Amino acid sequence: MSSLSNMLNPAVLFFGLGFLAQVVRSDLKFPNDLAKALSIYLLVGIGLHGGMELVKVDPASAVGAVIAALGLGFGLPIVAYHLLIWVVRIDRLNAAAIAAHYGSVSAGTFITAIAFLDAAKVTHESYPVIMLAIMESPAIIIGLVLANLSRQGAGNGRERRVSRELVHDAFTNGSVMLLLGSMLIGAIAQPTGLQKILPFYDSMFMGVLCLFLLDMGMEAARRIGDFKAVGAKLIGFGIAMPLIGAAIGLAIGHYLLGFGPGGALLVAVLAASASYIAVPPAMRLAIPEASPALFLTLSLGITFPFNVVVGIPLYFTAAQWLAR
Amino acid sequence: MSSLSNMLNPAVLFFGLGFLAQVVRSDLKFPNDLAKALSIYLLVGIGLHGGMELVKVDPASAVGAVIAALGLGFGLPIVAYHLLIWVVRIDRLNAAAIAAHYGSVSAGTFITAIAFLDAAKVTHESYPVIMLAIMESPAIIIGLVLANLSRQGAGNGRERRVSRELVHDAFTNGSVMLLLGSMLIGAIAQPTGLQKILPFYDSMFMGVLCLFLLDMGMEAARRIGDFKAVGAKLIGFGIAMPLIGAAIGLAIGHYLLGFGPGGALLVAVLAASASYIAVPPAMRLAIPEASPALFLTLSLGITFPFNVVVGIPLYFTAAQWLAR
Amino acid sequence: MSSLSNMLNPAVLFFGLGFLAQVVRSDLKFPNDLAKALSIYLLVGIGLHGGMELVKVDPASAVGAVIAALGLGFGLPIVAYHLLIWVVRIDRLNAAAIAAHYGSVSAGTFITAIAFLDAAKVTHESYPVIMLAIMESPAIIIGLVLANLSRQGAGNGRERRVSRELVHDAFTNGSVMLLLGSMLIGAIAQPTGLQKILPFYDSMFMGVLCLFLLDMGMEAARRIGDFKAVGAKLIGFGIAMPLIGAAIGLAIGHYLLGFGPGGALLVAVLAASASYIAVPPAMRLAIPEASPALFLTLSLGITFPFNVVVGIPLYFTAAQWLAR
Amino acid sequence: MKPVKRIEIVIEEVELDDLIAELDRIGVVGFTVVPGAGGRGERGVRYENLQGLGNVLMTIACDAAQAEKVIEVIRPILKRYGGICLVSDALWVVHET
Amino acid sequence: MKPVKRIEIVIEEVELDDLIAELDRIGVVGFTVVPGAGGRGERGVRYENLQGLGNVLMTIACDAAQAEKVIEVIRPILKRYGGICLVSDALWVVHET
Amino acid sequence: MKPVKRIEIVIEEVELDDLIAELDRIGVVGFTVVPGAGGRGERGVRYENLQGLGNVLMTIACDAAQAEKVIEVIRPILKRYGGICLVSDALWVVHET
Ligand SMILES: Nc1ncnc2c1ncn2[C@@H]1O[C@H](COP(=O)(O)O)[C@@H](O)[C@H]1O
Ligand SMILES: Nc1ncnc2c1ncn2[C@@H]1O[C@H](COP(=O)(O)O)[C@@H](O)[C@H]1O
Ligand SMILES: Nc1ncnc2c1ncn2[C@@H]1O[C@H](COP(=O)(O)O)[C@@H](O)[C@H]1O
Ligand code: NA
Ligand code: NA
Ligand code: NA
Repeated sequence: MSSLSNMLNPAVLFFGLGFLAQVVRSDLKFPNDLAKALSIYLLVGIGLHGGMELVKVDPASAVGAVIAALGLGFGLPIVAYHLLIWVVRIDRLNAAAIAAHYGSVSAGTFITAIAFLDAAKVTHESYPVIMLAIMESPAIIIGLVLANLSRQGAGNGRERRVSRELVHDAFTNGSVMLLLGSMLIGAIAQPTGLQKILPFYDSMFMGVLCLFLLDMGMEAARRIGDFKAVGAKLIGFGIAMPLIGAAIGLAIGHYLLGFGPGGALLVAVLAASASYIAVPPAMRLAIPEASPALFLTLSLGITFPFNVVVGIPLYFTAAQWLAR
Repeated sequence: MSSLSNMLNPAVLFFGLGFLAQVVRSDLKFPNDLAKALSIYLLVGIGLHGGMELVKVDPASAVGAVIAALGLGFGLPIVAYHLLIWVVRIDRLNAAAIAAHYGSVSAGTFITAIAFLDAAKVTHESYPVIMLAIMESPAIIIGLVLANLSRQGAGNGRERRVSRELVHDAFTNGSVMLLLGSMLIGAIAQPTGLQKILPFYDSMFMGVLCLFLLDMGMEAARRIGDFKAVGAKLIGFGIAMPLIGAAIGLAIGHYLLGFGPGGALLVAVLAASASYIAVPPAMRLAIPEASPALFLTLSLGITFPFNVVVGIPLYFTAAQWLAR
Repeated sequence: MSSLSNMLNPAVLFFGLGFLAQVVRSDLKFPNDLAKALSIYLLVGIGLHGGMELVKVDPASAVGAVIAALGLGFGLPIVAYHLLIWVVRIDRLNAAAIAAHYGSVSAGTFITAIAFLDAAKVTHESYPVIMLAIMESPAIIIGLVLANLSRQGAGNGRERRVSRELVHDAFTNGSVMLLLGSMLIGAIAQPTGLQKILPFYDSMFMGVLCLFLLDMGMEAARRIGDFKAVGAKLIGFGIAMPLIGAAIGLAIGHYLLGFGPGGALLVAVLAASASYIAVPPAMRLAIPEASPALFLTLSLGITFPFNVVVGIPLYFTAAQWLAR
Repeated sequence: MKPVKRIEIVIEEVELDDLIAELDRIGVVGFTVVPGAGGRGERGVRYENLQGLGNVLMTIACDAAQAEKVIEVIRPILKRYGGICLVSDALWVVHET
Repeated sequence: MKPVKRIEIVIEEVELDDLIAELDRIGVVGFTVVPGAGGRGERGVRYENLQGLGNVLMTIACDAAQAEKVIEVIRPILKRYGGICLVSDALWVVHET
Repeated sequence: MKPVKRIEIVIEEVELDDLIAELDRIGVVGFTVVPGAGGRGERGVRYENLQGLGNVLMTIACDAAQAEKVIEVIRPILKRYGGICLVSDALWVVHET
């Protein structure tokens, strides 16, 4: 499936529409609570489906995926951190904050990849959705650690309390609860009951994704104003890092986990995407010295659009090539 | 259908998920307007269905249900009031406020009971939904009367104006308007038009219920903090009163109205459930001396979870036993 | 299809329910963000469908509709303006503000007309939806021009900047972006992808329209308080103007564009309806001397209800008569 | 600029209509209301909820004489339902219509 | 703590961009905006709605000189569209960045 | 009416829990919070968003002694995360419970 035909995927087109609306300074407003509602719906929907798929496979076989997810969650931020310090050459605290974003994942990008596979009628393994849930948390911990290292010491009492809070949040944040929770529900709930609720989470899913991406497009375009502040080198990082992540993800998905092109694409997307919901507030609290203009612009304004428009079809081509 | 399998009903599991999220202090936020939107949707959906069912039956046959609803609406608060004063031994004003909640109904519990019957593939009579609409109002009036009695006198001019307002609200509050209104629409609207809108209110219904219960679970868990303030005896009341109500409701549903187990369960749930949307604000205005921490914790934190998790399957077992 | 059976269209009945709820001063609240969400959904839905239909027809054949739309958009406000000044005899600035509303369109009325045709199982041409998108803008420009004429001069620097802003907004306002954007997406998106999102925009559409009209009914009833301020003559205008517009619309739809009764009805509704979302804020900024109590009451409180309840079936009868 | 009293009131959403009725009675026309507020006080925590038991924040600018009347009507409401009322001085940038 | 002027403005949502443009022109950087406000005044009742004709509440802390400029730019807006502007004194707990 | 300090704080939504924890520590019970605020300052523009990086507006009425303590705890927060804190005088219409 060519990159062009990906751009003709309605989800991607709605992302473009939102982006355009913002660029032409349209007064189009997307209620903030609607965006929250849509992301709750999408997380629950993806979780339920994942759970229903997972019960069909033997748990042992999931262990590999879990280990891979942890490896990526802890490894990627460290890769990103050193790239930022030695190649991009920015200060350690901004580097730590940005790195945490790239260690974590973007559920929106993941779901768009699934939409891509659906449109291309390509099947995929069911494990990546567990990996999605697992990879939300570790990066936040790494971010904290990197920050405390470069600050040497976790600071005074108040700051230590904040750090403890953040470790707690890393594992209990809304996205994690909704994903794991609805995966569990999808796995254990009585089939008759599940049948009753599926129409809501099935038939509407792709349509809701379009509205969500409409809003994401507007959000992405809002960051353009900060491009100058971000600078060419960091913008380059925002495109290079997903490519590096995707390469690692593809390798793990294909060789280590033995997934087909569908599953490999999803692992690549997990590794390539940067969090824009769970991690930003955590890093804002953990590393106030870091500039939100930098990490939000990179994750929302550059990496997210790159993955949605160019990355997904690119990684998929690579995944197919590997699968030859 | 066993109580366990009820707990495996997705709706109940999502209630549990919301409860858990709050207990572990997750930062999961459920937009308040989303909760309002979902409850509007659920009331309209239940009303439309009720109305479409009701036109099929002969109106005269509904008279019994209407009378029963009024009886329960006026009778239950008086039962609750005396229990609270003579057994639980709390002051008259808090007793009046709490009693009003138990005389009214919880649409959320009612709909969860319908989800339970659907999952169990059990049919039910169509009258209970009229009873749901009718039972919203009387309890508020009784609450006002009990309060004025125990205060002897309706107080000064401003307070009398407030009381008049409340009687007006008792019959025009949002839930009543939506329920009765969409019942009427379901009854008189042209079939071709109804067919066009049903997919929205049919296929999504149970899925929306799950999201609504997710939020209700969070709301319920928020009340835990007030358990100590409520005290063991009142908490006991919050479990005993629904059992008493259910017993009365089952008797009326089975013997008086001659309903099958499905219909009898719904009448039991109407009698057993406590209002958490329409009555709290009314009682807050009518009886400011009463503590919201008490009536909200009882209705949202104890009786609602009890009915949803334990009550519904329990009452249904009893209903089946009666129907033998 | 008789006017009565139109009143039994669920959409119209829900409009009536909202109207009633407000009249009896029910405490029913419709979250503002929900109203915004529903109108986003409806615009995207209507746009997607329009786009999918339009690709099937030859572009050249659309030219007539586009020209007609521009003619109506620029012509109707001028008709309305002179009626208001010479017959109703109100001041020029209020006249300009009101005229702009009647030159533009009401998507809500348009969609209700489509619901009417669906229920009556009458087909319609696909061009009117382009006309809907086109007619949002011109009236705003005319309103500005008329205002500046009667003020002689566009005023000081700030006011000129505001005017420039408004011309920009006229072509980039949210409704226009969503309509044109989703029309384009419906036209160019890959079919497999569109199939995935259609259930959301198809099956839910009429049900969502009902909730939207429930809110519109409440909005309409809120304006009643201003009827006295508006006065009998202006109220008369609020009913006469849609009739004039409808007549012109029918003529254009039937004779110029050669549409069947379905298409002719939609053109009539475009001409007869008054904007209540895009134009009011524009006129508020452009002509602060004009009273929102006047233009909002006319468009929301009089013309919208008139079209939804009486106008649509009336215009359709006329359209059928023409088609004999 | 005209010196005025700036009155700031926090009460529960459900009491708002009642308060506005009182303001009408004493002839106070102007006020601004910010809905959806939360807070904490003697009666515990309040947050926006389905029951309308969250707070609203009302601001009233008026002359000293009217301020007296407002305080008179707000006091029993605060006593009955809780909430707060703060009064301070401000200058009103007059806008003649 | 540094003494500042606390300026509180209530205008319609649709006028906000215009006001911010004016603030940019006179070099006022800092402000806080609370959306979704309702209210009542000479021009009748306002509440949040689809048309963006509800109110927003803007608070500006600045020195006396800037306050003069703000008042200058807000006056014509209030005259044209209505709304209010209250000015009072406050102490700013300075935060050096 | 009792003279009090009126403290007005604007911080990011994500810092609210932290601030409340501090208020608990110094024994400040009462406060009102208005969520969903936007604004602009030294750190650029803020608006309500999915990330909770919009602003909240907190108002605290308390006596001078407590005000001192509040300022003490808010200063490091402002230094760390930005935001503003304004202090002014007001009269509290006392409501005995
Ligand atoms: N000292 C205070 N400062 C600011 N707001 C307060 C204060 N005390 C109470 N409030 C507000 O008033 C509401 C009701 O207060 P209370 O009646 O004391 O529970 C609280 O939810 C707060 O929003
Ligand atoms: N005296 C007042 N006190 C507080 N707010 C006011 C006052 N007068 C007007 N307002 C606010 O300013 C808006 C416009 O006022 P006006 O232009 O007088 O209609 C109203 O909707 C209120 O929100
Ligand atoms: N001078 C000011 N007046 C009013 N609000 C301000 C001012 N400066 C900053 N703020 C508010 O405080 C937030 C953070 O400010 P800052 O830390 O300077 O970026 C801004 O988003 C505004 O909401
Ligand atoms: Na990643
Ligand atoms: Na009950
Ligand atoms: Na028109």
